[in-house]
Amino acid sequence: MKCGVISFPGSLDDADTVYALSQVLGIEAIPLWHKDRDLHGVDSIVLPGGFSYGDYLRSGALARFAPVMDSVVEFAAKGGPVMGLCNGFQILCEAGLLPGALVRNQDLLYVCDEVRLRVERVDTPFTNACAKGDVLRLPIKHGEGCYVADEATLARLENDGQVMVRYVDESGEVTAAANPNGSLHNIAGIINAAGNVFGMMPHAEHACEGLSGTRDGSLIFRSIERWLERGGRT
Amino acid sequence: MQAKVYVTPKAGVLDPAGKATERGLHALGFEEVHDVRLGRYITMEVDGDTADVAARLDDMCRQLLANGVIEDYRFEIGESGVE
Amino acid sequence: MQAKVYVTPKAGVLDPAGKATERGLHALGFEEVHDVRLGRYITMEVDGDTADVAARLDDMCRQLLANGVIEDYRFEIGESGVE
Amino acid sequence: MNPAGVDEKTALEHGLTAEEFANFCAAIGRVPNLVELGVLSVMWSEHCSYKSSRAVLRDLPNDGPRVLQGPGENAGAVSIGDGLAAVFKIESHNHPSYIEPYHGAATGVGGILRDVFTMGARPVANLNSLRFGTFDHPRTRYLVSGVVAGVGGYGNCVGVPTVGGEIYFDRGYNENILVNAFTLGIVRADRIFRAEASGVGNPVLYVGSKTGRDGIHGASLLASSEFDDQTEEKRPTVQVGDPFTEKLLIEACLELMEREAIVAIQDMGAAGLTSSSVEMADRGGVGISIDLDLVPKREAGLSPYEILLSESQERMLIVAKAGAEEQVREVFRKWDLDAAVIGEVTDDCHLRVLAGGEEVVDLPIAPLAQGAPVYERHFAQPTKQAELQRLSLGDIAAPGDYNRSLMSLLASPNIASREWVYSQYDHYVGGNTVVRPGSDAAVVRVKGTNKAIALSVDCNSRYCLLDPYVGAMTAVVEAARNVVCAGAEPIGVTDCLNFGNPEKPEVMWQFREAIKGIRDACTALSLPVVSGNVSFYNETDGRPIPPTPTIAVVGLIEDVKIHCKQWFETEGDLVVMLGRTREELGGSEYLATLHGIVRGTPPWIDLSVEKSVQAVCLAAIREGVIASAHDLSEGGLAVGLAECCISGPGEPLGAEIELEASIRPDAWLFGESQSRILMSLKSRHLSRLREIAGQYNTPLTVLGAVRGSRLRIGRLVDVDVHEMRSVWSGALAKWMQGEAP
Ligand SMILES: Nc1ncnc2c1ncn2[C@@H]1O[C@H](COP(=O)(O)OP(=O)(O)O)[C@@H](O)[C@H]1O
Ligand SMILES: [Mg+2]
Repeated sequence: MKCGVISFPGSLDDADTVYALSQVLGIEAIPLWHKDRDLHGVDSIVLPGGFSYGDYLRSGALARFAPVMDSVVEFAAKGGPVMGLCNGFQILCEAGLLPGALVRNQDLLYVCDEVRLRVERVDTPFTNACAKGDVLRLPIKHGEGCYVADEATLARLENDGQVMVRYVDESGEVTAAANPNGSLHNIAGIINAAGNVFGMMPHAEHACEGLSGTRDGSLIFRSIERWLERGGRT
Repeated sequence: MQAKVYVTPKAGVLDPAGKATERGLHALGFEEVHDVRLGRYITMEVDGDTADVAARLDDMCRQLLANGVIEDYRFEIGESGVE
Repeated sequence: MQAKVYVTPKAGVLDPAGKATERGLHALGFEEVHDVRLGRYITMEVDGDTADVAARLDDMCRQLLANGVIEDYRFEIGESGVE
Repeated sequence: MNPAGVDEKTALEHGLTAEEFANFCAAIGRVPNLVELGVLSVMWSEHCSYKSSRAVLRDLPNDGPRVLQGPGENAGAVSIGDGLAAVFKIESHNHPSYIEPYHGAATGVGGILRDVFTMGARPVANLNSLRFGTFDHPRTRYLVSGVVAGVGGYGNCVGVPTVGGEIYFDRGYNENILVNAFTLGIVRADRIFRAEASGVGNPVLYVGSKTGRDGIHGASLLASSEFDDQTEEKRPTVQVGDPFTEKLLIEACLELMEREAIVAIQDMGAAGLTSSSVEMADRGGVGISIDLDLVPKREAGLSPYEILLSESQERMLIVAKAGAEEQVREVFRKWDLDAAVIGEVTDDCHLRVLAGGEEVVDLPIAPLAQGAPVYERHFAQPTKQAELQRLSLGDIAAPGDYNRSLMSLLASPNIASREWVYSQYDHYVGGNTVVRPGSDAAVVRVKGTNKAIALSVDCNSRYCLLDPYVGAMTAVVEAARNVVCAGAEPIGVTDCLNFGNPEKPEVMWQFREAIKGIRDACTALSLPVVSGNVSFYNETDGRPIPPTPTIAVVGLIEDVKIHCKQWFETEGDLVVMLGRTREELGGSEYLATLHGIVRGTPPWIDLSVEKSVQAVCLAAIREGVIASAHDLSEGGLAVGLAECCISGPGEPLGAEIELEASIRPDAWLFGESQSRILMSLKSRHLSRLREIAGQYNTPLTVLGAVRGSRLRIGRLVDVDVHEMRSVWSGALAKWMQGEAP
């Protein structure tokens, strides 16, 4: 696996993602620069968290115009696995690679915490190392993580099983109390119809080394690795 | 020319910021307010004449200033320096 | 009644959001724009008649909707349902 | 050279005294013009010159085997081995935060970050120390939410984790809140950059944001004069922070530092371009000449006076090697930032400033910098001090219901869980956070090594009000104890001294007593004070704040795996206490919250006992004989036990504790005797812990065991741990919603 990690101006978790991949999981990680269209032959791409361009207008709004994004769109169109975490998720939505949008948290407060996530689908490049219904522990840290979409889109996401992870309580139940930001249907992450573009608010890269507890994030990266080894099959 | 762009949450799309603002106003004793919606108000100077400025602004809104998935927009163009 | 509130950064006060947006527009080829300022546009329904609604709105702006230290505000009051 | 000299009246309006003005005129042999007066007034302001504190600060110990950089630079530095240094400093942004809580706090964080990365260190952790008025004051909630949002808004966006801090509420801050921000960075010891200009002819470069009218006479003058009803007029000068630009500035500066292009670098903080150029020239014993026409500006029509005094954020001044200009430009272009040559280093030891081809400033550096006045301010113990310390416990009725007393303490703003605050701060970014906020000290791993840094910031200003000497000592030893409880050896201190008007003898007395306390505690614990900040004039309408010498301690953990948290781990573990509980209730949270009494003498500290207690705890953690360690502070033993039961991430645990009724029960439960640490451990390790304690002849008491789901203390306390947790963890949010929990 040769994973590209994009740095936009204002990306913050890019170095941490490269570190988690290369130093913790032993996966080759290639830093990609926003001004550079060349993807340097990577077979998977991560859009990391942070505040690209300050996220001043709308989170992710400006990053999608970076030169590298043309190549990402092309890469995704050819079926390459693309994952956006936090700000990366916001960018993928702004770029139209994923439906819906992420808006201010319900209580308008930034939230940094550890959450429980229920894995809703495992036949994907990003979750095949998990079992359906697994409850993962991952950190979140965002001010605009409230997932919204119109009724039709929501219905489609639910019917076509595009909801990948949901905020749940310890016992794996979807509850209002377990929802940290007001996301509709407790949605924490979704996948596109083609099944190769995935975005979620929680930070897998900060849950690989297990410094402050959970290692569940490594399951996500291992899934991509496995999927690639199997020649793009789960 | 001076341009004013109004970006507002689409009807039917959840507007947490508006809801929170409404709660805040009620908490301060302004019970008479409802349907509070929070949008953006963007002002700028644009070189060019009205006709093509309008076309350009429409592009700016569609490409960047508004997110069509959740937001509507409209704009006004006037002489610079006029309120 | 329907109220529209316009909150804008005070002249001279740094507006990082406006700055970033202007840069973005230039990058997209809209070089003709400058002095981009980013403000808020708040719409709401308010019960009461024009006179006291105006007074109440002024309170709301000073107490919550605008930050008097770095922002200016103004508002319009009209009949509900009229754009 | 514009000759129009100013008169004394203008000088007074600039905050100078007639005497100061006369002295300066004598020193330069003429009367300065208006622009020069602006330069002088900020350089001689309390904020920049430390004129009231410098003489006293000399007493602080700032040397030691690990010290690489003591006070005098942008930040201090201590060695952590492996050829690495920890660079850190704490700074206040009190008045700006009171005027505009969000941006005041945000720019405070931005400023301290620049102090650290200007030395070549990558910022890896932030702390924040906050003081507000009580919740019955109309502005408190507005100020708290604004400040916390601002600290988070800047730190989260700039990508530095906020891993700890403190927040307290006291009437004494109703109209003068405190916002102190701390940053720690890591740098190769042989790559520390300094702000010492040298090399006549070397170019002076301006990098970062453009200059606007922000904060003219802001921080420098705001922080140098009391608040009054005129304050409103100063409002428009408050700066707005741009953390996105700061993030780019950090990356650009650190990248440039990898090359051999920089001679000296300094951030433009208070008094912006003026203080940075004067201080850099002064340190290097050279002159600097700059041309204001070359300064990148945000708006047209800025006067030389405004450009020189602007406090626009996210700007740095660099003295580069001649010929390296293009290298600098290239790096900053990569990060989409301005970089402009605005002048050069000269040999005449003058500050020369050109504007529109005219020389608007020509002043010798020395009188501006070292020449600044140094005052030995008068001091006198407040007449009410003795009365304040009088406390007869006999008149204080013991509580009828200790369960209720404990519960109301757990719900009190000063003891309740701080989660409402720190959940608004990113504590993961950087990927080094080992112990997140919520334990005695935060622990941050040092990348590329096995080591970790432990951090804590502390000050009990109630103690300081009752006895500034003991209170300041307590701040030092508690911060150190917190760090030790995490398994770290304390290696350095930075202090933020927040006081009232130093021209008042009572305030100066408090200040001198506090310095003595810090000096004695640091000397006893062999802790160097390598950096710090003084904030005077924290008063409103003549009322000084409680003296608040905030102390941050940095500790070193050799093996990141060997650290400790404050909460109980396992059912069945023994609960023991290091140290001794005396009948001390003076200045306690218990007296304040449940009896409305703020008086008496704060708990006494025997520094040699404190030293032993810390040594025992550290040895025990390193040998792996204990499972948890929690320092006892506000709320005493009962609150400490409760926190051990409920502050962990998992299910809360109960405990069965025997009551030792040698002293009055409320003093035993809620008294705040110093030098005490609560520990839990496997019973099989007890004998070893006894040995260690014996070596340092430190008292060790077995209090009971971790058991069940209730906290039981003798026959006095018996409460359900889930009940305790819900009250304790929800209280601050409730206070913020305006409901008393
Ligand atoms: N303003 C703050 N920002 C971040 N963390 C905070 C803040 N205030 C308190 N905390 C965290 O909450 C915990 C409890 O704080 P405190 O009661 O001061 O601990 P102690 O009494 O042991 O010094 C600590 O982990 C501290 O770092
Ligand atoms: Mg404390």
